[in-house]
Formats: sequence, structure tokens, C-alpha cells
Amino acid sequence: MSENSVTVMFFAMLREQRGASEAQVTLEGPETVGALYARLFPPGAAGALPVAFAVNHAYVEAERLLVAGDEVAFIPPLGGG
Amino acid sequence: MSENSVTVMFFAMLREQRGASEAQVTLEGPETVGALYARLFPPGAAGALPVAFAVNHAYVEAERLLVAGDEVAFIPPLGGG
Amino acid sequence: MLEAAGLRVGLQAEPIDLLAGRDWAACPGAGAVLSFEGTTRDGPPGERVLRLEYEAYAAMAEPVLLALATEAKARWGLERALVLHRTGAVAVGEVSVLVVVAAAHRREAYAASAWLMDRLKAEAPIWKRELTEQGAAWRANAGAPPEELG
Amino acid sequence: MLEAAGLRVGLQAEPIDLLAGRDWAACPGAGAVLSFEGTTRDGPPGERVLRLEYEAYAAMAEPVLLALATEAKARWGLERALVLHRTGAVAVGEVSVLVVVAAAHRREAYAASAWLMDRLKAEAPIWKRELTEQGAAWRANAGAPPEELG
Repeated sequence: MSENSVTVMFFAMLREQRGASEAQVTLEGPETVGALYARLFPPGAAGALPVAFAVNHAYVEAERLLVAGDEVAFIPPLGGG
Repeated sequence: MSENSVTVMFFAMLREQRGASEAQVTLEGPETVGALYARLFPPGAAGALPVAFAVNHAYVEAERLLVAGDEVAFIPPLGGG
Repeated sequence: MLEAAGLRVGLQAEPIDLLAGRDWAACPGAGAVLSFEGTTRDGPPGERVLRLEYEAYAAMAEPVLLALATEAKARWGLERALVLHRTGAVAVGEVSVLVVVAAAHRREAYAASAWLMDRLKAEAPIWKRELTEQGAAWRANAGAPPEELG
Repeated sequence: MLEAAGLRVGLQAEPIDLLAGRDWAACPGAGAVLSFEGTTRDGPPGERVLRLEYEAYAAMAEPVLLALATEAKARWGLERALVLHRTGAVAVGEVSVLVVVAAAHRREAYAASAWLMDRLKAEAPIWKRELTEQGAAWRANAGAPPEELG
């Protein structure tokens, strides 16, 4: 784990696409959670989904800047209930 | 039971006032269910209550004319639930 | 107890069995099963409720409940509807009324159940006498004057 | 499972016990106990549902459910609120979610329970994969786009 990395959690269809339920990802300088998602799941690419974002178990806006050690989750459309 | 009588059912506080849960009452000529109630529980007398009326197990208006053999019920304020 | 297709209503002196009612209502087409229990609530100190006593005009109350359940089933497309009401003495904490509805989707279940309870309180010929430390009194439902009926 | 005063929420792989949840929620101050069960609905012939599979972000979902229950309790003055959600495989007819609320009066119980289900579907990080005769597919809740969150 690099000094500037975050933990990223993948669920449901995103987990299936990645073939992994979590990953350590090194931040590219100051990076927002929205930018990180676009980097990992490029817009227009197959499987890019509308998602919500969570950092450290709470919903956040796409503009939220990440810091080393954050637990990041991309939240695809929910199906609970 | 007279040829021109109805069965009257008393419930809750009306039953307690009458000291009976039902009675055979002879109709006084053409009589509505509202008139019968006013006869048995005179307005202004202690215990006269706002009631609804049922004949043969269905709610009816006070103006409903009674016929021999009807099962009449005076329905004091409800408390089910 | 009265039954019709997908409907069951009744008065009973015995305690009400939530699980039996719920199991009767659940079915493959139901995505939502909603069980409402009205329970005897205790009062504050000095007005402790000892028990309730329910009196019903059974020959009329069961048909009224069946008519309400029939209307709810048609109006909200319910799969099943069950309404059971106690008669006689009901202790604090016991269930006096159980309404279970099963529907494909939850919004219909909530709307139908709330409507059934509203109409039951306003239309079912059932009376309640409350026995507290202070004595006994007949308790009428708020918002259900008999003038609304008929 | 997370607990706070009058609140209990949790994810569980085991079947949900309605009666245990209801007994936990019932209390002397509650005149209304409302139990919502979301059940796995079968599809029409040719689209028969074999089972559902729920996946949850447990470290986030339980706090989200506790926050929702806390808000509902404060907003409607509930006595108790319980929210349990299954994870893993859930067969047709089984309960995937149980919401039990206990309140002094029924109107608060209905409003709080319906609100809790709406918010759970829109906010709890839980996903559903449906296995039918036709294959498997992730099923998103209607009206709960992730854009609404954050």
C-alpha cells in the first residue's frame, strides 16, 4: 500500500466487472471521488454506470477530495428492500 | 311477541341503562327508527346519547320506517380497534 | 369467522395469533405483507389500565368487517386481507385487533391497512370499556361520531 | 446488528423471525405495532423466480439503517423501531426485509414505517440479483437513482 492510496470497494455489477470486491488505488495528486470513478470506469466504456459515492461509510458529493487512507465506495443503483 | 313488534338490541352504555341486551317492542303505527329511539330514550333524559341506527345488521338513516320483525340496533359511539 | 376469496374476518374471545394470521395472508403474489396490531396501552401512574372489555354486535360486526375487507381488496388490488378483533376482556399488552394485508407492492399494503383501521374504528359495531385504577368507563373512538354513519 | 435506545437494526444471512422482532418492539406505551415484511415475489410463468441474492456493504449499511431508524423515532415519537435485512440467497416466499415500529397511536406507526421503507430502498447500500428461469440480473429499485444521494 502506497503512502497516498485509498481503499476502493466494489459492489454488485461493479464488483463483477472488476472481478474484485476491493482494491488499493494510488491517488493521482489531489483527486476527487468523482474523478477517481471516471479513471477506474471511463465514461462511455462498457459498464460505466450512474453511481453515488461514499467515503468512510457516508454518502458524499462527487466533488469530495480524497485523502490517503479513505475507504471509497462506488454505489451502483440500489436494490434493497 | 305482538304481530307488530320489532326486536331491539342494546349495547354498551345503552345496554347498561336498560338493564337488558334486547327487547321486543310493539311499533306505534308507522314508526321510524329515529322515533323509536326517542320513545325509548327520551331526548334530554339522563343517558340520551347521539347514536347511529342499524336495521337487520346494516346502517340506516333515522328516517327509516320499521316493519314488523325488524332487528333494530341503536349504535352508541364506537370503540373498536 | 367469515371467509371469502382471499378474505378472512372474525371476532374471537381467544388471544389473536399474529403468526397464524400472517401465514394465512402470505402468498406467492405478495411482495409486501403488512401486519397491524392494536394493543392495549397502559396509562400513566394513577391511571394504570387494568384491562379492556370489548363488546360487539357480532351478527352485524362480522358482515361489516367482511364488507370493508372486500372493498379494500378491490380498491387496492390486494392478494389477501385478514381482520380479527377480540371480544371480552383484553389485558394490557395484548392485541385487541389484527389487520394483515398482502399486496404485490408496499404502497397498496400501507394504504389499504390504514384505511381498514380507519373504517373499522368508524363502522364496526364494537364497544370498549376501560378498567383503570380510577374505575370503568366506555371509551369512544375519536373522529368516529355515529352521525357519520347511516 | 446495531442497537440504541429503542432501536435495533441489522443485516443477517439467517431467515428473519417476525415474532421475535415484534416481541422486541412491543412495549406498554405502544398502542400500535406495525410489522412490514418485504417478501420475494414470484414472477409469471416463464419468468419464475428461483431466488434472490442480496449483497450489502455491511460496514455502511448498518449505520445507514440506524441513522434512518433514529430519525424516524424522533420524527414520529416512536417507542421502538426495528429494521432487519437479509443478505445472501433468499428463496421465493421468504422475507428479505422486516420493519417493525411501535408507537402510541397508529397514524405515526403507518407514517414511520412507510418512510423507513422508502428511505431504506433509496439509501441503504444493498443490492439485489434476481435469478429466474431466464437467467440472472441485478434489479434496481424504482425511484431510487443514486443521483439522489450524496
